[in-house]
Amino acid sequence: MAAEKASAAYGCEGLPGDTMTGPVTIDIIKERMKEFGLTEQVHANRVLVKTVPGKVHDAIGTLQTMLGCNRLITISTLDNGETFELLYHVIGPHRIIITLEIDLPRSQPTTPTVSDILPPAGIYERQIHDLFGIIFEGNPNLKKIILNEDWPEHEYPLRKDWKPGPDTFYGGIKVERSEGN
Amino acid sequence: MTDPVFILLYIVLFPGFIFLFVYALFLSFLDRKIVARMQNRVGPPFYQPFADLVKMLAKEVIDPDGVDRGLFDAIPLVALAAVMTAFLYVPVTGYSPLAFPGDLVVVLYLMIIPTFALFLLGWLSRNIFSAIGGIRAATQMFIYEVPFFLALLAPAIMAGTWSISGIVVWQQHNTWLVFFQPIGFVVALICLQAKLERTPFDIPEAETEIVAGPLTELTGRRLAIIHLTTEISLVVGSALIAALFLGGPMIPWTLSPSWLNEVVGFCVFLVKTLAVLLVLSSIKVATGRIRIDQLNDIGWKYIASAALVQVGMVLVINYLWVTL
Amino acid sequence: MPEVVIPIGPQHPALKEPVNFRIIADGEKIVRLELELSYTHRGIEKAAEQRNFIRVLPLLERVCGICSHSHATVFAKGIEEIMQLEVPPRAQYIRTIIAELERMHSHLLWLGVAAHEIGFNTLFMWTWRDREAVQDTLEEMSGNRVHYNMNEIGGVRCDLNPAQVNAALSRVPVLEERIKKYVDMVNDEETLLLRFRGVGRMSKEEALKYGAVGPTARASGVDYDVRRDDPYLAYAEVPWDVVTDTEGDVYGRTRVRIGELRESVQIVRYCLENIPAGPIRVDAPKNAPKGEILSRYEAPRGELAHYIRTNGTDKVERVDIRTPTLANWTSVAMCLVNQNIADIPVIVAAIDPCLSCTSRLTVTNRENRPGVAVVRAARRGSSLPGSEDEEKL
Amino acid sequence: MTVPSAGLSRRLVNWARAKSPWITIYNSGACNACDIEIIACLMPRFDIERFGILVEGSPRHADIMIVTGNVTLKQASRLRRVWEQMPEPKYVIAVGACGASGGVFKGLYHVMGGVDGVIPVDAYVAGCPPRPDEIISAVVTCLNLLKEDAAHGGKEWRQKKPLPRMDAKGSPVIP
Repeated sequence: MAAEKASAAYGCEGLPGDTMTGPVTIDIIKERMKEFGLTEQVHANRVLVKTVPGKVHDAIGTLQTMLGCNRLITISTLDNGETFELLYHVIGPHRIIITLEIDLPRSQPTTPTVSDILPPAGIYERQIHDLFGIIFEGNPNLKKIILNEDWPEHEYPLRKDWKPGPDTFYGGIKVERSEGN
Repeated sequence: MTDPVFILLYIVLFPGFIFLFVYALFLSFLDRKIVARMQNRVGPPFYQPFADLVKMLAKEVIDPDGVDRGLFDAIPLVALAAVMTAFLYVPVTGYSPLAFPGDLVVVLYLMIIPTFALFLLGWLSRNIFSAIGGIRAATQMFIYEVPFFLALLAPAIMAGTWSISGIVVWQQHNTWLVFFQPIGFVVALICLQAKLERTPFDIPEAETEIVAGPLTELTGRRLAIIHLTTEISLVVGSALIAALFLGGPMIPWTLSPSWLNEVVGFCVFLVKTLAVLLVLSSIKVATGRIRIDQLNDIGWKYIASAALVQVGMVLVINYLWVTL
Repeated sequence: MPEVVIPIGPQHPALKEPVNFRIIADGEKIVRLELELSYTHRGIEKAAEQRNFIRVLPLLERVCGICSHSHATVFAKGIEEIMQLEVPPRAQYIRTIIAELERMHSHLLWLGVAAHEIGFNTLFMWTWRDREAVQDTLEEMSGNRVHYNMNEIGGVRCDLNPAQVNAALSRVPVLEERIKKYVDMVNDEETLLLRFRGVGRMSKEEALKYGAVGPTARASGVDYDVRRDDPYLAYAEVPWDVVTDTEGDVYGRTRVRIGELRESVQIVRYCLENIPAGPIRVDAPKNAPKGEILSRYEAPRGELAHYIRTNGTDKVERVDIRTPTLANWTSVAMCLVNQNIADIPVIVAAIDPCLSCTSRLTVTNRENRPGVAVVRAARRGSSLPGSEDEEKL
Repeated sequence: MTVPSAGLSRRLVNWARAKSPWITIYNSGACNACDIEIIACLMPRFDIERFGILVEGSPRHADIMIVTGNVTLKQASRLRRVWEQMPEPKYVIAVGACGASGGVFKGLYHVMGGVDGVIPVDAYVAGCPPRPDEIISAVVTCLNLLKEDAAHGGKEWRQKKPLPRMDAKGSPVIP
């Protein structure tokens, strides 16, 4: 592993030989990420790692330092009935997508934030909180952003069991004449 | 020449308000048409500025609450009056009968009032965009006023008189002043473009940054009068530069019937102001808007120093002229 | 001058789409910025779960008007991969042609709007006039100027007859010559350089750290393009190369986009000349097998990612759309600090925000020292004053 | 409404209003396809300045407001406020299928549907997105409406009478 480049957390240079057969290959990734959970190759250039919410933060830390991943593509979220599924897709110059998958119980959907080491994650976490109600501890600015100001609290539209209530008022216009400024 | 009826007719009818009003609308149409044709668009019909003016006059007037209505109405009118009186001293046919030694300085000061009007309007309408627009109008004025004065005072120094008609008469005996003072001519054109807030310098009402600058809250007749003031100051500015640098309405040879002189002089005046307008419009098409701090650097570093160099050269030429 | 809060609200001439900036400025310098988007959030993902594969494509195309083909193609490509469908090569070539034509009309549109932001209306008029040639080609091929509706699960809806191919080929040289004119116009037009050079500069490390994508990142030297790294459609066979730049400021982004314009013209010319014969569609089964895919696509503004999960029915269980503009918002908020108010429209236009794509929102409080501020502010953002009182516009 | 009553000046004002309609564009949650089609109208190919139409930044200067897109919940109050800021002889054109009824986004949880739910609309343009020349013809129909309104003194004559109530059998109840 000495050959593994231990580059700085951010801004690692393009790896020599950017094709997939560069020094960082799928089995190196699999072997490195074994400690975080079950890893399997789901696609030609995608590795799926099932982990536990607690380990996500240092899993991403390892990815950034050891495996030279410097970009978070997105955080996808799924509602499969009794659990929420969060997938962190991370990629680097080695062009292999590493997906960290965690399951959160529906009753208590909280997970530590990763926005301190991956700044763009702050955006995705706020969006997921708004639409799914998953709470990210440590996210500095976790307040309502997507839906409009007078959208009722604790109404999370993208959950499977959410139906727009007929009587609740979701904002928009009450037809009273608001004074022109 | 000084009987009151003729003076009255001079002020009201011909080279006075009616002609100025029509010529301002025509020049505004020509400006928009030139710009459109250069961007190979078709451009508005000839009556467009008149239609805009009448439509704006008939629009509802909205006063933002907490704004002094009287002042909001008065400022555009004061600006319009100032610019219209400035035109009376600019010679249109031959020399203007109202000329007196020193009317060049009067015209220059009357031309500043519209910029003050913009600043006050921006400050009065309690909208953040117009406040910023007003401040920008004021800062821009300090940048281009000094070079503008210097560039326009150099011809007076050379001609030895402070009246515009006197300079025009002097130019009739000698050649046009533009050959003596090319730098002054260029500086005057640039500063006029800045005074009229046209594209390279339309920082106060930068349409994409601060909505419409000081004019954001104006509606109805106030907006109409401010637009009319801008168009008229375009006419007055280009007529001033035509008179001071391009020889004004004078023609070198004198024709037999005396009234023919006036008519040909008037046509020469039209041609020269249109030439100046063509230059201003092509500047407007060819450039984008620069920032207020960039204008500050360019204004003081290049334009002001160019004007100083020009005045220096004029003094040297005067000294040589007198001694030879 | 005391700190002034300037709301550049949803209705503003500079912004072609509704975004709300609350700029805290000191004189003309920006100190802090609060950005609020998602005025165009419509809840498309919820609706996509109730529509079968035939009806979901028109909905996904209307996520954004300028990159409509991108959303449809990335979704169709993902579903085809889950179904293991073998899309005929002719369909792939037609999709590539439409994709590159869309990139051309999007970049030309951007070049015009960026020039309009600094008041240079002549370039605005000229670029949009030449964009009409691209629009005519698209209209001939697909019947509509903006939403082309070319995609279908398993191939393309309508074929290209030789007349359309020749008409398109005849317009390519005209476009090439016009693009050359824009290159030297951007390089030596004085006021354009004054307003673009050195504005909103972003180094390569910052671009990587803030997750910038597309031309914004490539202008800072990040060599990252999904068409080459994860080739899809017909990009593997077409000879083209990624355009990068080291400037990192608005001027660099302009040069990258014009370079990409030139590349797109070459790709379209190559695809049109040797488009393979054969069928344009293979009929897809009604239901997709259970599976999930992260389908990625290089939209005109950057990398677009759809995470699709199917559950064996004819409807998709979940489609998670991450649009390129959403990834660029952090970097634009960072670039804006310490700039002039007059530069806001230029910097925001530099990432070519497509707000209808970004039905997400981000409030990024930045202290006036951009570098460290991001991390520190991220930790104690909520305690900053002014972010609580979401007073109405 | 400061429309003078005398014959000649009223005709002059109507002529001026028809000859110089200034528009302002408001995107109330659209997919911005309609927006780029409206801006395409400004361009050399469709050039609307030959009709005297100018695009104005501030709603205070505009006569016709062109609203694109369905009204999302967040945009509704802002759309209403911008509409109220416009000086009096004002008209609204709702562009595209979204403007008319919410289009493909009708029924989504964050969407309020067509523009007429929030502000009174005078002209609709069909199409998704409508072609630039269709948008120009919409502005021209708006000008014809303006002329007829001037003739009838204001917009009241055009307000549609409410539909008669239907009784159980479905025949209208005549009050």
